[in-house]
Amino acid sequence: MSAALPGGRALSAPLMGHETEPTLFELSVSGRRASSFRTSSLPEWSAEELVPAELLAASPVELPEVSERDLVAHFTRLSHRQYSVDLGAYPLGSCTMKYNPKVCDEAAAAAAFAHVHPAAPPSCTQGWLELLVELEEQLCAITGMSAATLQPAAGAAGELTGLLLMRRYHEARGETRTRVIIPGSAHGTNPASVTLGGYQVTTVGTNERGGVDLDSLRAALDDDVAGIMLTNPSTLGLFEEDIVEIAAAVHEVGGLLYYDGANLNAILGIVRPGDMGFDIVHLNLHKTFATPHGGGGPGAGPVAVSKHLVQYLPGPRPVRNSDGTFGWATPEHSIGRIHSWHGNALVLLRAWTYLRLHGADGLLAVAEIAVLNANWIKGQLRGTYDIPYDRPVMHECVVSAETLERETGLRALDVAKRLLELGFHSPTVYFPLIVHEALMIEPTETESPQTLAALADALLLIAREAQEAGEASAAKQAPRTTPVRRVDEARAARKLVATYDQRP
Amino acid sequence: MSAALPGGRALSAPLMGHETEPTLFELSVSGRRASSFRTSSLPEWSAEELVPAELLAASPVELPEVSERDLVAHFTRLSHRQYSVDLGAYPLGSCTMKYNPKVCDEAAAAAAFAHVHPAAPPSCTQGWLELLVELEEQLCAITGMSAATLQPAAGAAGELTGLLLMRRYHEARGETRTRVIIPGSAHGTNPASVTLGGYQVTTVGTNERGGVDLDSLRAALDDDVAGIMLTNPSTLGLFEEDIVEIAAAVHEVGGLLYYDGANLNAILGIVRPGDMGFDIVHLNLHKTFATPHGGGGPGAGPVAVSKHLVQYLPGPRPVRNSDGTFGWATPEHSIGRIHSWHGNALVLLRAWTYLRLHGADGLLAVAEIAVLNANWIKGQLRGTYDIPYDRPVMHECVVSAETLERETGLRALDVAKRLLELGFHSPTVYFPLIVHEALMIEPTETESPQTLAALADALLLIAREAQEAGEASAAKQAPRTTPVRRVDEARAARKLVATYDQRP
Amino acid sequence: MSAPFVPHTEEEIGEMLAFLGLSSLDELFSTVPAALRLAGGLDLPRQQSEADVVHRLEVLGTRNRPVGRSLVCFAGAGAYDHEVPAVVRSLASRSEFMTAYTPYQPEVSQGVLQAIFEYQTMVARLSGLEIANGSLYDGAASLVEGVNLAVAATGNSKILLSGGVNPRWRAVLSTFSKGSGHELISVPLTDGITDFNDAAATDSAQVGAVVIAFPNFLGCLEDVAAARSVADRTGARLVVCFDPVAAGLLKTPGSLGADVVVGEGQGLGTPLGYGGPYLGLFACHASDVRRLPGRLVGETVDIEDRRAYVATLRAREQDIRREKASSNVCTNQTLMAVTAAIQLGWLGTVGLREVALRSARAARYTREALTAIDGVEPAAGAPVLREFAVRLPVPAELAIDRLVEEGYLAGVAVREGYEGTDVEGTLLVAATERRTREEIDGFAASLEKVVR
Amino acid sequence: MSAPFVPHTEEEIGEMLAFLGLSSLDELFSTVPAALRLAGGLDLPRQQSEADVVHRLEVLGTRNRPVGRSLVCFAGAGAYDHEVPAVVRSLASRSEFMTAYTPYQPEVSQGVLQAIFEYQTMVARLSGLEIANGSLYDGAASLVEGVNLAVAATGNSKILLSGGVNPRWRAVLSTFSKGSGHELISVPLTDGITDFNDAAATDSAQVGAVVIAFPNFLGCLEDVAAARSVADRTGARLVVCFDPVAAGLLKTPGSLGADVVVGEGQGLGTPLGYGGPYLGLFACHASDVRRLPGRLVGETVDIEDRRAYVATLRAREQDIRREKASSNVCTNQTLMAVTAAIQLGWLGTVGLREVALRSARAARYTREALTAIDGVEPAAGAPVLREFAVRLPVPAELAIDRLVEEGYLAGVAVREGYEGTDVEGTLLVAATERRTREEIDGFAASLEKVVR
Ligand SMILES: Cc1ncc(COP(=O)(O)O)c(C=O)c1O
Ligand SMILES: Cc1ncc(COP(=O)(O)O)c(C=O)c1O
Repeated sequence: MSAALPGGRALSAPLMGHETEPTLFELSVSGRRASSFRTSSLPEWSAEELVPAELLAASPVELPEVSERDLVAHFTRLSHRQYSVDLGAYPLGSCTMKYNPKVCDEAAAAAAFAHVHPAAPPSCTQGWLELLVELEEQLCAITGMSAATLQPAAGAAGELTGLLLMRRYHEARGETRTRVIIPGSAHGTNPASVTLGGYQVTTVGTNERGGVDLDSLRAALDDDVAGIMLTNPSTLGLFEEDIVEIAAAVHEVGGLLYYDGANLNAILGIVRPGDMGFDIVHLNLHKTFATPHGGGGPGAGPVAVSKHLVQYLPGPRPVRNSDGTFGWATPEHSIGRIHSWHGNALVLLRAWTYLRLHGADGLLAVAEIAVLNANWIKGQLRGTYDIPYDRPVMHECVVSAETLERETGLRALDVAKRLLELGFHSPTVYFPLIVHEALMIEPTETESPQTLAALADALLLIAREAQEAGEASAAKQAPRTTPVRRVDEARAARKLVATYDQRP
Repeated sequence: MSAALPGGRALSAPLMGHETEPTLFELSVSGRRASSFRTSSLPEWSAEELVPAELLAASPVELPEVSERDLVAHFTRLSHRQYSVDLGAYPLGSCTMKYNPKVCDEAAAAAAFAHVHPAAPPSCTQGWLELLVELEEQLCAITGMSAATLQPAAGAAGELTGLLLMRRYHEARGETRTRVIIPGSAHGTNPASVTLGGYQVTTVGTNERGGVDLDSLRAALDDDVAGIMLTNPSTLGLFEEDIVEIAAAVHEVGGLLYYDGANLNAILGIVRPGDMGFDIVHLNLHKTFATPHGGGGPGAGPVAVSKHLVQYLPGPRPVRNSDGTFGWATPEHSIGRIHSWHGNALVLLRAWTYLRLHGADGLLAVAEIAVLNANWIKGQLRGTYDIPYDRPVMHECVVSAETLERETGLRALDVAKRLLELGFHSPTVYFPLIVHEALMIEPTETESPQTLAALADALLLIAREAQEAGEASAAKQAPRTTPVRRVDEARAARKLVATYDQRP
Repeated sequence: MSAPFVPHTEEEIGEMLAFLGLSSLDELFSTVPAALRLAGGLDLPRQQSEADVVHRLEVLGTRNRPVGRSLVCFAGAGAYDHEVPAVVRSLASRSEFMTAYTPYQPEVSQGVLQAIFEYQTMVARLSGLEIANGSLYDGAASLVEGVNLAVAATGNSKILLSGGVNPRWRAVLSTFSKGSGHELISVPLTDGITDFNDAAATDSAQVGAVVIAFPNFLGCLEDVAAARSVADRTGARLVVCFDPVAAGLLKTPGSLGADVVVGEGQGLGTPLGYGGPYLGLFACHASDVRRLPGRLVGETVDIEDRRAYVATLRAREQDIRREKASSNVCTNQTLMAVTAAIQLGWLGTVGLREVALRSARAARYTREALTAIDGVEPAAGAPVLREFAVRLPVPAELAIDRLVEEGYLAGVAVREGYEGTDVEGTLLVAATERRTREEIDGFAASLEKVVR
Repeated sequence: MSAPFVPHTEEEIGEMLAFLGLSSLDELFSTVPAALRLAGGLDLPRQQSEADVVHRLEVLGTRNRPVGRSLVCFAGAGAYDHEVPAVVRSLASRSEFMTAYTPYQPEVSQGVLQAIFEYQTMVARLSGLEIANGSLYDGAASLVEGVNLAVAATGNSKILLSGGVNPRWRAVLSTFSKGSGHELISVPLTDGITDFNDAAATDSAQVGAVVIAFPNFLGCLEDVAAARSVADRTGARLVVCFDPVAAGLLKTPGSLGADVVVGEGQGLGTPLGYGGPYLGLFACHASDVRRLPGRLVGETVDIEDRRAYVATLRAREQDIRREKASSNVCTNQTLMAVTAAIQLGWLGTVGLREVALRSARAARYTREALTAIDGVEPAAGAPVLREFAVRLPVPAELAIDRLVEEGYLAGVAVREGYEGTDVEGTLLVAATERRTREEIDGFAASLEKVVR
């Protein structure tokens, strides 16, 4: 009983110091417990009476044994070692880290929704079903599509769903196509989904204005092309100016257009994917509609489709019955189920809440201000950072530290680390891949002009420091105020320790 | 629109740096808002139509104007600048900073309790009334008393209530007594309450074993004495060994014994104030029964009394009617109301929950382990710190840095500040007043042996550092890792700035 | 030994006892006289699991009728159904605020200290005075402390107490005056407004405080200037019980002449909670700061000259001043003060005004709807704001009970300690910004049924 | 322009536009072809206040029947009513965990990274394999990824899929196999247990995965060793769908021979939530780690040699490997993984065992009580754990509807995609540690009424 494993000491919380927080396993003391259960007078059959001897564990799986008090201290301290939107700006490009309204948390916690069993009969879930049907209708109104599935649990799941819809569409027409086109700037989930959808990726180039290279596209198009996946605005934050031509060209060869909705925030109420000519659209509710990202999920990636694809949607789908009640129905030619149940329902509820809070006017303002913010910050950085495709951006802007790197040694990574010290999460770095030393900045509409100005000032300061001090600049040492400093990523991969039990 | 007032930058959160967090006033931008209200089609009478001109404010009171996002960032960052039980050990003597079970938070947030109007008729509040009656019964069982009022909002309010009960008791017997006895080690609320109760304080001395000096007490006792206020165990953490003699002596002159229940944690299930001879007892539910301290409140300070005082209790009181329903009744000779409503009801509900979770067996264990922890840590510190009255303690121990101060210059305050760096909240310092350089350590039963060992090690380390380095020791510079370092308290009092508007 | 939140294993207990040279936990209590030891243990049930306790709470909860969609709230009398958004609950329940105590160590308490500093600033602005403290228990406690301050400052202990002050607060003041020895002199209302004419007879030299409420218990807007002149004449402090929400529309009590402003802050983000914990607001002139009860946070700097906050003028408080302290308060209602700061930050300048305005509109509409019913009369003619009294042709308690069945919490029967107005069948009705036209129309229709 | 969470004032917008040389917000969208611009705005209602939206949610909520005191839950089928204590909700909802994203910047993400590391350790232990990932969407998604891993590792794309695997998961696997081209070969159950006899005919050289569930969908305990030997014979990977709660009593799938373990983690602290968000568990051998789908956190050090955590082996993932990635998952279910780590910390070694044991007792008692009813028969004879199937003399859907009226969610009708057993009137019933004797007795009594 030495002081080796202090349970109640806050030395690892940044408030009091920067020591390592022990793992829960190190806080464990055999014989402690926090759990308790309902009292019941059921017969107390033994494990041996309930489980055949050959299947019964000889000894139980070892889990941490801690008091509720130590459990709380541990995870509260861990939370103090975690940056989040609620602490400050999080301009992580492509991720739309906007503020998540607190009312959505309460909505998702209400027993009337949170404690409904997914297999309960519709008589027990009319509220849920009505909400889901409404959400689907709203998503269709926003995207300009005819119907949607709410099952996909995230954007990538939506993509794969979309590709399977594409496949089914072509199959139904008796066609077997093998290729899907994506631009070089696409998010990694797009090509990965294409492969899982059973297609091959054909990459098309980017023109000097940052758009899809039409010649390259036309050269790639033939009747072996199942479709194209695009995000518009693109991952460069640019609106695809030639979208009408692209749509016409793809449709001409019988292909479908898939819209990666990760960047939908920029165009809410401005233009709808359906009107641009897209046939399939996924939405990232955790981005556009402010369902919190949860440290990496859960999200929700509903897929909306145009009329001719509705019959293929995954099922069962929540539907409004003719008598005004709500129920489930599976489309006749459904590709089948893609989630264990009905999708990430409590995430869907958050999005429903967000949409109600905003309405048509609120969503338009979201897009307008998101775009205003991105253009403003780009304008502030012009002249200091490179701007690869310098034309008006949508909700995010991609700048580059290429020149700075060449002249001062300052890399995008250094900028990111120094920004942490200056009180901000860093932008996305080294994405999209087609831009060197890329910094992808997405301020979102919920950050104030004052925050933007401070962020711009910080980015300009970092550049100035590098110009003045080169390799000796603060960024090269950064971050110095965080719970840990630069982390050895190479070692993590080389000597893999992925569980506490693998520690040397 | 400069970068003067960043809203979304987390530089003030200890995770990212130690800059000052701006006040909400500094984050304010005229014209911003977070609030919204229910839609209603009521006539939109103007302010002028509703309020006489001479009473209508010419301009509205200025409040911060911020977005919900900035409101969240501000208070989340403030929370990261605040130590708490949930982050680590908080051995603040006399305050019983034990772990507060999370289930109590949920209980107190449930709409079925939290949204009940205090003037709703009993037909709407049977659940509440039953709970309050049960709580009263349990508090009586624990203290050995006959009935209790739940109205007092904190310990001090309970004290004053008790003194008014004392007054009413003597008045009813046609007596006018003027003095109340308290020991020198008493908490400051005791003498202050005595004055507000219309009595004069007579202080009695402490004997060499840390108890009330019986001779001094006997000398002070006469029929002008209304009663005595004691906490047992005392603020020295010592059980008052002569309590039977004290009770007899006070009762002999017709006085009453008041029990300050701040230290009740030590004796749960071991001995009851009623059995020791006390007539009036207050409890600090925020201490003993783990209702969280809220940064300084709310608390709850119910007062339990012996049979002959029940008729004087404040009213109305929740009661069990003869038909099994519950209602309100005011004792015939009640001293009257002492709270706007029924007391801090949601705090009472937390205590009720805590008591149910513990039961008789759990409460006994609480006392046993609280006392074990205090004695253990005292044992560890013996030989390094002075121990003014070195005999077995109850739930807390008072040690002193007197010798260390003399030999090395290390003051209790330095110990406290260095302890912050080492990851702990500090003990209570300079109290009780009768011990020089006092450090009052109350580990509580919810801290593990490992935490205690780490705490003891830290205290020993601090002493060792002082012995080795004297004025150059780390403690003199401490704290260095906290959001601010030693704070200029003298200046705060000298140049009072108690509001943002008073800033120079 | 077993308790749900005690971490110690039997083995650890054994080791710790061994270190102390003891062989059982019982021996820890050797200093407790054997004769006093509780023989059979506490007469309480045994410990229960969290799940069991939650189950029981749910059952008890079904026996309450909270206000909400199925019991629309028109009750007030010091506790109001104002909008509290999720963001306020979310921030105020952060465990750093919940599980800290009084900020004795400022270096690790800047979060609570700064929040209180912001709260103090807001309360000072709302009251129109320079200084506000860090909270007291509730409105009644603030009133008691306000009167104590006035008496201490003037040396006079007679209190002219308006009949328009919340009767529960007056009752509390009366209870505590048994200890302090203050003499309370009731000043009656005439048509809802304090009538100081008779009070003129009081020996003015001995008056320490004049106390009125603005708006008063009946929702009426008092003539603060008249009270101020009584205070001026007698050399007393003017103590005004105010409502922080009404402050969204009204001139501040300070600007109208109050020396001390006290009030109930429940409406600023704290749930009805069956009456507590609430929030005692307290403000005074800077010249009275040394008599201020309770905690006060001040701005200062740390040794590196960074802005810092600290509990200041501690010498006023009981822990230092002991029997000479003007107040005994120690634990106060800090969490509610933090909550109020968050709620006021959420409201902002415009939002607070809107709450006051929308409440006043709802109240006026309700009053017109109710008094349009045959037999229902206004109980006072003075201008009212969020709350008003009506006289019913049936006992108020009866109407309340009947209306509960209809889904309305109709108001509060005016009875306890209320003087100066005929209280037979008087019902005090409040309407906040949360009340919609449909709800009010439904309420009026139901009341009509009940009085018919 | 007005949106509830946009902070910009009109004036600020004006200044920002001026900086950009623009005169209206509309001009920001000059790059959008005019012909595409949405003319009349979105066809949605206007924005509503928080209070209005909450009101509407409350109304919708009344149209749901959540499980609890008034609808006692005996439904399972992959979603279970297990105890979740307040402490788990409290910690998992801390906004630092909620409002962060994938930990791309490890220096400010140690909280989430360490929590995932602890989660990975726990899942690895429960599964009996060396490596677990940081979560996938749900049990079905994990199954799909497990099969993909097996196919990639073996180069064979035939899948022997037990009929005892959750029919919803099989359906999902079937949907995705349209893209991957895997051939699913159903292996039927005999008396509740997978019968591999006919599968022997399958061309063993092409089998990439043998998939069984342990316990299976009917609650039966499969013979994992038998499946292992089929896998050995065919050179396939053995993929076992496991239940992390049952793992409190059973031998780990890894110790029984599984190569890949997948499962649904909902029972570990996540509410029923109408089916999501849930938690896909995934574990494999260290030798397969380069094919592991999703995020993986590893321990390392920082430049000051302090222990640190980081997302590692990133080169597997879609953002780097793109079309060659074995999985497309990006956003996963991290918050549920953190929740599971907290819940498992709350349970501890003894607690998890107790949940499994108490559930098994409750299930056995329920099974005995139900099958004591005339006409109600067990649907399979194999040993069962927390869940079991019974055959009713009436259609299961009918019984479910009737029992809802009695206050019981009776179970799940076995129909969709369920093969190998006569499903007419088959009801799948689950009982967790939260079910009491009284509840079970009441349920049985009600069912007796219904089938009579
Ligand atoms: C452009 C783009 N497409 C697709 C995705 C994938 O979405 P998800 O992470 O929800 O699977 C992302 C997410 O980062 C993205 O930014
Ligand atoms: C010994 C003692 N008595 C009385 C009190 C006063 O209790 P409260 O702060 O609840 O008013 C305290 C609180 O610190 C105390 O420690």
